[in-house]
Amino acid sequence: MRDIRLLSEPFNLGLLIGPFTHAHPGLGGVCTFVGEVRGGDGVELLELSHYEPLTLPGMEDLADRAFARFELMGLLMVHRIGPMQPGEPIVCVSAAALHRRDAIDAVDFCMDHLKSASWFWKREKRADGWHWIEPRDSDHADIARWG
Amino acid sequence: MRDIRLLSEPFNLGLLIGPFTHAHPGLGGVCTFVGEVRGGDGVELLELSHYEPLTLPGMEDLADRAFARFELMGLLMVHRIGPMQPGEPIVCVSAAALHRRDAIDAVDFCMDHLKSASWFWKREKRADGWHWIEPRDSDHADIARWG
Amino acid sequence: MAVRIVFLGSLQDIAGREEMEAAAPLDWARLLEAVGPDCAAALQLERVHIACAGTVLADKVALLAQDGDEVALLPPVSGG
Amino acid sequence: MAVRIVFLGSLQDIAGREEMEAAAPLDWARLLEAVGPDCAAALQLERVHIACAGTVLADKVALLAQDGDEVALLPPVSGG
Repeated sequence: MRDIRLLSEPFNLGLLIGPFTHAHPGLGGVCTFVGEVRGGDGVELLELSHYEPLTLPGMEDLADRAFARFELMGLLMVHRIGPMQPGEPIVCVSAAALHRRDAIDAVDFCMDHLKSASWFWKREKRADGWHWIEPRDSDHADIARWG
Repeated sequence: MRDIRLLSEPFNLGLLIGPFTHAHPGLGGVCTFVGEVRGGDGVELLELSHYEPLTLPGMEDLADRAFARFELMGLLMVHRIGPMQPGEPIVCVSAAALHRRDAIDAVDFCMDHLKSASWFWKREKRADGWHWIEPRDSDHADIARWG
Repeated sequence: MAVRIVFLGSLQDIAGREEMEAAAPLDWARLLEAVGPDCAAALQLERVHIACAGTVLADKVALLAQDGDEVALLPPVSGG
Repeated sequence: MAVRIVFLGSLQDIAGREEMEAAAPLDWARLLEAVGPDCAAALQLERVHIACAGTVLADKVALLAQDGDEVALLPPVSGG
């Protein structure tokens, strides 16, 4: 199963991951990462913008590379766009495989590329207004691991 | 939240992971790995035995090491014991953290240690009877990554 | 017809708008002129990319947009 | 009282039982004698460990189990 989506509304994780897991009888393991909008440091709202002609095609290309690089039975990659409240899920990547190493590494690979090499732009609203967010140095170091 | 358990009955993943995720407001991400009993290669039944005085204390010690090594907000580690059918979950590790790298690496670390350095013994029943399973070479290579 | 220029992310703030039109054909020099000095300075940065007609250019200086093309100005990304 | 010896995993098949009792004190030589030749051979393998009274021994040859202790014979593990 391959399920790559951009969503402009909050999503129910159980409704995504339950059917995804059940779609792969005989699997050895499923690894899932869910990223949420962090609160607590003054963020009132987060907004993710994208560029329609590039963003979803870029995610499909990332999925192609994950399937080529790891032995996967399935891959789910869902990313929110638009305005989001702290605590809302912003991204979910789930990989099903016969062996755990492939499932975990595929999630790690996709998350690193969604974070700093996909066509999203993130800004946070704080008391003093909107601030554009750029990847941290550690994000660049993370993606460099994949060569 | 720290939730380390041995379970002798099948578990409902949503009932484990939902409350775990909600227990950490302000988190950045949650990584979850679920391992299932593989079917398809003639396995009729799988049985996991443990040694009471060592197994759960060993998992608690593993959790201590994960908390010491990674910046975690919470860790869930649930392992089945007893007889299991193909398709049933056998293990679930979930880690909540401010940053995805910690969450993903903690799950990876715990899974490697549960697989080949915790006090479980696994045997599979096939048409010709029971067979004890030992870790694969790749499992030893996986755990060696953590030094 | 013309070329549509789309500003993404922080370039919207720098340019003070989300999009504009420019006469075709549009090359790199004319783009820099069209978007104004602040945005032109940002476009010179290595980590700012340009897409033309849905394709990210390997060499943005080689831009040559035709009538009806959309040119997207892409600052450093941040997802997940 | 005595020492209880518990066989885990594949050692149950080799020993043909899940547990047995032996006289205390029980040291390494007496353990090898008590469990029979097949199991004794398996215990010599480096990846087979021994726990005494709930603690895994760093050096299994130094085993010295007292009255009431439980000695567990631990073959290579496999979880998850």
